[in-house]
Amino acid sequence: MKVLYFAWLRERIGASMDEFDLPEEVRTVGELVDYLKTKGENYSEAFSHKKVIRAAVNLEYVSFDYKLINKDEIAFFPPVTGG
Amino acid sequence: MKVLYFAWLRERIGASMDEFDLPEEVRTVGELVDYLKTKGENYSEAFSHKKVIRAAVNLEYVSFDYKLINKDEIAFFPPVTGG
Amino acid sequence: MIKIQKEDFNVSTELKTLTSGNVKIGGVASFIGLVRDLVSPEKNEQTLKHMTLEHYPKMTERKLKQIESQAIGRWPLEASLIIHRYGKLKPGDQIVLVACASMHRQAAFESCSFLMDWLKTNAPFWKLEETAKSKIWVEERSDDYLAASKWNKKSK
Amino acid sequence: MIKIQKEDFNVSTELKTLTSGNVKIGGVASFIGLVRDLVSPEKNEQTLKHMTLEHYPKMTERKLKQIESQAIGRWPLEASLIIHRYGKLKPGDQIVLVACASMHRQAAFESCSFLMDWLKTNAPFWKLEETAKSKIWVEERSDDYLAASKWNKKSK
Repeated sequence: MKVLYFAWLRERIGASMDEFDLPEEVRTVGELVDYLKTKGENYSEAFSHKKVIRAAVNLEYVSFDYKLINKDEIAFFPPVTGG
Repeated sequence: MKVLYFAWLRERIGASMDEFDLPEEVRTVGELVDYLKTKGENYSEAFSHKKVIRAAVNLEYVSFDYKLINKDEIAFFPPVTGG
Repeated sequence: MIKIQKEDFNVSTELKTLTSGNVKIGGVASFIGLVRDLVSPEKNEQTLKHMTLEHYPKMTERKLKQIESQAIGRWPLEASLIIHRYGKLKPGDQIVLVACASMHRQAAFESCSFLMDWLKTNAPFWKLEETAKSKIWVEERSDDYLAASKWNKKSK
Repeated sequence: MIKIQKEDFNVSTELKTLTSGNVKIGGVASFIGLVRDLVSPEKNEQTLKHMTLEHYPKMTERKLKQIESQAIGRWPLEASLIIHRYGKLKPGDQIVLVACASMHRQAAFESCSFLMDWLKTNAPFWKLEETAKSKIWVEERSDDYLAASKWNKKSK
């Protein structure tokens, strides 16, 4: 799976993308966040306030209980500010 | 006083303006219309449907009971279609 | 700013002039009215050759200034512009440009829509539509009066 | 039509292209979003040096196409256009252009306002504002969510 980061999430993590196989214990977007937080201090800090983080899977917004499969592209970002 | 005509009123009357002294029997815009209708067939035809005629005195819309004085500029026209 | 003119206008140029030097402006809502090619488009009747806009120059200027002041009093605008053309126009030609610049987009949209509704019902212009067969003075539309009246209710 | 681009745009050229050849169009409502010079303008805090717009390219294109289709389904539009820039912008620069052309001006205004409200809350862009002292990621505004939510109510 591909995991993309945008805006201050990207800055805090220090990378715009990770690519890895879906870990067995991860079923949902929320569980993916918990998994990512174990990857290092940069991740745990970036994801420390779950409430202000939005997610998209395969280019559509999803909630944290969305079920993932290995070929998904997941993106994490702060609330959008377009226009 | 100056009396101006616009759009199809101007066309039917065959003039864009009349200038004359306020006749003694004319006190209001409505009475001016009645007076103008006596000036000829072109006028009586142009003003035959009072309801579709709008008036302005000194560049402001007025109703037919508006009181006139000799130095007024009166304009008659169909409903406006700007924009 | 009010401009009543025979000449066409360039929207970019006009909007740039309107907003230049004021970087408090977050957005500009605008409306461009164009000459349609159909007389009574709902009925698909006839193709327009051209349209002639007649107006009452002194009154047009006075009324447009009044309504612009009213919009400025009612919404927090940084800048506003009304350009209205008169004379002979072809299908597709620009007739009118209304632009409202504000820090807030809602104010820009509302005031622009307000000014357009007002122009339709209160600006002393008259449109003569010419087709191959006929010359017709455009009649008032009850929809326009309905649209204009909603702003009175809101202002109470 | 959707354009997501780094380059600036010329409003006249874009609107002419949008409406050319379709003389059924009676009017075009448009909105231009500009970069303001103040970070947190309500508090008059600091002067902006520049703003960087980051986005999620594939998703931006997909979402903008979706919302444009939704507007076309909801209002009788003859043509529509969304241009959204990304990259580094200065105060006064154009960020976004939304234009909606219709026979009916109310449809043009409403759909344009709808698209802007939607862009503010749903287009995957993020704004980094840089002043002499700081870099700040612009936060969501509750007003924008309120504005966007009113279109859901209306659609029922």
